Amino acid sequence: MTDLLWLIPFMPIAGFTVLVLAGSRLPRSVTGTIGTGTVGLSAVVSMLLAAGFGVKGDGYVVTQTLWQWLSVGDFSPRFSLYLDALSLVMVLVITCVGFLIHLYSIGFMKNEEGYSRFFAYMNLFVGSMLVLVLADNLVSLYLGWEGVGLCSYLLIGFWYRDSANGYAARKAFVITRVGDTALAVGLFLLFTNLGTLQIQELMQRAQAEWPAGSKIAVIAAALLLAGAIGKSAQLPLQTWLPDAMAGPTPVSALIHAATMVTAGVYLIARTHVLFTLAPPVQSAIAIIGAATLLLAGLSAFVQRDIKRVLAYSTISQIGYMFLALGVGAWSAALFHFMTHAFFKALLFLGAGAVILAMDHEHDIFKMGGLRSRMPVTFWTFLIGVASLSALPFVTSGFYSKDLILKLAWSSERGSVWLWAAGVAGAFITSLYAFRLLFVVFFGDRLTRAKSDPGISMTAPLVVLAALSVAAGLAALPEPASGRQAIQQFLSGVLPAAHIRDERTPELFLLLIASCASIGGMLAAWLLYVLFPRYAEGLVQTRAGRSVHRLLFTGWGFDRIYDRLFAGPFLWLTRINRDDFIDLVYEGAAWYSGVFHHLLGLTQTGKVRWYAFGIGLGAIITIGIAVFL
Amino acid sequence: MAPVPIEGVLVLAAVLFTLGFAGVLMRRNIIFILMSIEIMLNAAGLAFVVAGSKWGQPDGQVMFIFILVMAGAEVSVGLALVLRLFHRFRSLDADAAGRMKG
Amino acid sequence: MTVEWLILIPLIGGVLAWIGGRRSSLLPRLISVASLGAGLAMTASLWNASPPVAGRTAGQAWIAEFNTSWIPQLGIGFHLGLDGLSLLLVLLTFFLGIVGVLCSWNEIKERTGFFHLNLMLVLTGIVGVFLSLDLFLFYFFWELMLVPMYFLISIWGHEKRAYASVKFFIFTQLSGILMLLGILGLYFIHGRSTGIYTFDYTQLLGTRLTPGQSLWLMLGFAAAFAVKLPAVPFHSWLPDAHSEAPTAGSLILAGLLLKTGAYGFIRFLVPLFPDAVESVRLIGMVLSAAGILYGAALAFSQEDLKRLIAYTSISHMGFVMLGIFAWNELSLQGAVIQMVCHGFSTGALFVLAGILQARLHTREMSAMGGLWAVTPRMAGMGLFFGLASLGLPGLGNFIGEFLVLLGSYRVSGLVTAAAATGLIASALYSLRLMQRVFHGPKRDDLTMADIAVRETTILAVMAAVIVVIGLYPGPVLETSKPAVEGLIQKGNPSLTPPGRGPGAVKPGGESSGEMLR
Amino acid sequence: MNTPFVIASVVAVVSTLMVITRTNVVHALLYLIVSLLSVSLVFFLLGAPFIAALEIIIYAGAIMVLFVFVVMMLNLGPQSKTQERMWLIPEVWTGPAVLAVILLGELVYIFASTGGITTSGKTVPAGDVGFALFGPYLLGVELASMLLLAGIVGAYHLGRRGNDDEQKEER
Repeated sequence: MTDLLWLIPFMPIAGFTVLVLAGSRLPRSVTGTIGTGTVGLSAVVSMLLAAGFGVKGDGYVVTQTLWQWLSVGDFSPRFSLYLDALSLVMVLVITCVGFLIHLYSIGFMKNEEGYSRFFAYMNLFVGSMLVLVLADNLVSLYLGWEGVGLCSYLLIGFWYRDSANGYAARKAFVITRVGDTALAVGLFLLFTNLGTLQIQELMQRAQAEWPAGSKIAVIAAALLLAGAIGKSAQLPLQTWLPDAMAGPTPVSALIHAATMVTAGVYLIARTHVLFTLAPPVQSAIAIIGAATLLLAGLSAFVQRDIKRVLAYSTISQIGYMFLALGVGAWSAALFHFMTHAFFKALLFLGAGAVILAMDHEHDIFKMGGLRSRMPVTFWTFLIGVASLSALPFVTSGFYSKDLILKLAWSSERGSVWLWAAGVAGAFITSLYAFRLLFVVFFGDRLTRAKSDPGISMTAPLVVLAALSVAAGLAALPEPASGRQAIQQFLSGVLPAAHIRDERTPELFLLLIASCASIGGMLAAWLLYVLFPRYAEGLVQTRAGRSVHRLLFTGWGFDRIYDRLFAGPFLWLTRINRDDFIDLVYEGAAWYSGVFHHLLGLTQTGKVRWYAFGIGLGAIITIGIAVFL
Repeated sequence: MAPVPIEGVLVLAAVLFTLGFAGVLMRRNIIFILMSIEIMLNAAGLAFVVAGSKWGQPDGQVMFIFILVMAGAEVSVGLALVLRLFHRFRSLDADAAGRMKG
Repeated sequence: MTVEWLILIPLIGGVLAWIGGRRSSLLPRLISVASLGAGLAMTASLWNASPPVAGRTAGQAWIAEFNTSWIPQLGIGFHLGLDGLSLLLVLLTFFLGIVGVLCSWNEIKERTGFFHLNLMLVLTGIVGVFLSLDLFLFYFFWELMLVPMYFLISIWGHEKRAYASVKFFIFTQLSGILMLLGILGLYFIHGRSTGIYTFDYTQLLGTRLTPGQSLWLMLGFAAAFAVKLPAVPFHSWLPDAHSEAPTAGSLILAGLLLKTGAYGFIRFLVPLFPDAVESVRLIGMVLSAAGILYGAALAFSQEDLKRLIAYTSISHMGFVMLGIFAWNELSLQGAVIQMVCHGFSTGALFVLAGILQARLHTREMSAMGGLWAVTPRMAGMGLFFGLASLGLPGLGNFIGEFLVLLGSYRVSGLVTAAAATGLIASALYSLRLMQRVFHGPKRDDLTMADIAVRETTILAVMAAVIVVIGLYPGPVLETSKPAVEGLIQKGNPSLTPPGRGPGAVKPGGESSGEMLR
Repeated sequence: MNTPFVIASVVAVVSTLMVITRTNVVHALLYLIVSLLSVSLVFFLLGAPFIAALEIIIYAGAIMVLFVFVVMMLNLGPQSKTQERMWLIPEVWTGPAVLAVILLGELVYIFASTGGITTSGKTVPAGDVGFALFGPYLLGVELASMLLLAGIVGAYHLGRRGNDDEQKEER
């Protein structure tokens, strides 16, 4: 049964090829079933394989070698799939959430043209993401890595008619490509120094040959981190994610919330040995995580476009995962990835339903009181928001975020400041989450809105809502080790976080975290339901307006990058369009022309002029002969 | 009579040669140019003869004879061309036939 | 027996096509396709007839060899040799030749006979360059390539064809002469030191040269090859020649002529002058990295579609040159793969550009845009080949670039990092190409037929090849493996016989401690 | 110093100078003849009587007469005097004059440095010249004859009136 592993990535890619070759000729219903079916099948197969793992997770691994990709000298990577506990979690989330989103997009894209093209790209995306997650060497990981980057480009620019979407797609691809190049250079460095790119072998050799904190390890880890930052839209390469909302909503749900943006988290988790060998880089991860979660959270608080709020929220939540990775709580990061995938996908799909109902209206302040018009969407959106803001005990978000905060405090590499940043982030998260909820679903109904969308769209919402609550069960403490089920499951692959000293005030941390999330909810209630005028007033003040503009533009990173990189590059290339080196050769040609003209003038046709020339020549030669 | 000093004759030849050369450059009338060329040829011949007389060998004079022959042929053809030129351009201006230029 | 037929077939085909041209404009096309097909079939038969790698000892390096004397007094022999590397390139030549003939099926209307004669002569020259093992014969074919290509551009080209063809001719001719000086210098030095005056490659390999001689002769050869493989300072003939040439012309220019320069570097330059190359290795790598970035930056800002594709091939060939100067097995195999895949991807892009120009009568991208709705199949193909040229993993170009960078990292980390930023730049220009030509607002004033069956099959075959090389490059690597190993043996200064010039410099592997090492 | 030589050379120089500066062609021709005669005297003084005679017969006699014929045929005479004067304005001849003076300076500088050698004073009879002509220089004589033949044919062909392209010209 384990040799069915190759089916998981193969099915979506097969779906892609079928849809690309025959897509436009198939009726819509068939395209939809093919697109969704393939992902569903991989979901089923991955669940079957998951059964084999059981809960014990004692380093059980399924590998399958497909074929020898390359063999040149000592570099001979194989196409082989490597499924262990970590990849299983990723595969399960990707395929299940992917399946639900495909189901949703059958309804969402019903009356859009380019239907088969959409499903083809979505299948290609799921396929490349699965290749990325199941890769057993860094080169095929890189193949999946670029594949998902490509699909995000294709899907963001799906409505290619509007060139703004094209610009957003190119911006996303180029910025992630910056990270990918750093990752590629990291790969070269690793191969040249350690002789292999097989992940497991690489880790053992790194551990054996590189002392902790050696310069080469730090550089390698830094390059891998740069790759992860590019793909997971962390500081400083996060400007592309808010613009990536130009794509259809299911795309944002699948790619820019659940799966692709967490590829960076997976990469760091997969190569955690390298990061433990480079402590400065690991603390850098934590700091980046903390900074990103604060900045993105604040920016999310002032956005007007429903999808941009969620985009900034994604950046902020991934900041939490990076924080967890930074403090060495590997499995906590994975746990938060799982819960985040569920509730963020739910929020995006809910937003998609709302947008569809308001016929493509994105501005939340033009919506209101949808509570009564769209009950199912409202309730599922409420669960999503609750889970996002980690309402205590009832939502899965709480368990994963609390675990991260606890470990941020108690872990060896953690510190009080990181914990404080986390808690502040939690407060802001619930603030903007509930603001979104109240503005969109409460208040007086401003405009007309259609009712709940069809079953194919509401079903995934309900399932995701259930999942974002049920996922909390994974946090049930294991009777034997007292550690949480998810941690136990992943213990085979990811080492447990080293706790600094035993006496962490468990209860105190729990209390503070829940106060933060409930406090955020209440504040949002106050600002946006009881005294909406007050919030407006606050923004009008001069200081308020400048802060608002700073936050709204995502801390002005776009403007900085335009002036620093995009502007000069465009200006330079436009000026140099005709290639100044060409001018050198044009100049040579021009000078020979001038020289030819001057020579031409000396031939005047007058006999006496020529005699004069002869005489002059005679004089000069005699002069030289006689005097020199 | 005293033997003739070589450089005296050579200087004479040089003077005659330069005068002929100046004549070629100065005058625009083709006849004058041809005449100046004759002067230059004669000066060259003089130099040959004086060289020959220094060693008492006839070679200098043989060379002079060749120069004479060449001068004769050259003048005959030259003047025939001058006639044609005159018919063609109606004037003896050397610069009139300046078509081949640039 | 068969190797010299690889050269005779296109030659005879060309002449027949020319004669056929008088009778009907269709006949030359058929003759050309037939002869090129025959050539392709013969090379393919040589390929699977070639003994498996294990069976072949290092000595008997050539898959097929043909050697007769041509001008014995001067020591010039008609010596042809086919090994793994040249076999791949000859296959590429015949394939792109057929594609060239097919895609100019209805583009070239007048004087088709003469057109096909020139086309076949260029192909003969190229095949000759890839096969010849006698420096004089190599120079003969090097010049043979030049004149027919000049005619192709200047007669059937577009607006500025005269300017472009003359510029192309001067650039290549001038550098060709410098190479001739190099060849003759080598000839005489070898003759003086060993007494036998010969142009034969295998004998000239071992000539003992002082560092000064070796450097100057190497620069002579390098001039010709650097111009043909457009290394940056000498590249400015390429954009003009490409944008003004007819589709078949620019296809062969980009697909094959650039490869002759790279082939020259691999076969002749490095093995003949290992020490000189060792001393300029870093400069060469820096130059190629500059070439990658400069080519890409220029490609980004072009408005003319064909000029844009031309600059992209400068950037891609920069990778090949980087691989050559790094001179280890990884980078060389990468360079071979990059050459083959660049031939396909850029060739296909030029076919597309030709199709667009035939339909829109312009190459300006401002006149295009929104073509995805109008011609979905062509747009799909354009997307595929655009992605191939930006080095998307899973396609052949990525394998080439990845191996080159992997190999060159051993020599110097910094240069490789700089060259790697070329990946970002390639993304920039490919996506801009996609945006300006295929995406963008709907153009209802543009009604164009989608690409015909003939063009779709050509492009589909090329796409298939790129995907196969991307996912399973095994067979290609196996063929070029023995040839590359043999060349590395010859080209590596430290391994050459002792007593060669000053103390052998450490081989490329352990160069000075780079910060990144 | 050899007085007859000095007189002859002074006469030669002055007459050549007059040849260049005259505006009337015929006067210039006559001065040229005087110059040739004085040079033939110098030849005589140098002990080359045969050459002196040849100079007078061929050079002064034949070539100059040819000139006179052409001048008469083109009846240049007096009326072209104004045109000549117009062509001989100072700014025309200053350049060549300067050039000639420089050339003269260089030549004189060269010849002056030969230092006091004198001619052998021995006259070379015409017989020796004859022997030399038909001895070692036989080839030269043959070539000279061919040259003359070419000269004759050329002159005849070019000088013929009634040449077809001239007809075209006039019609």
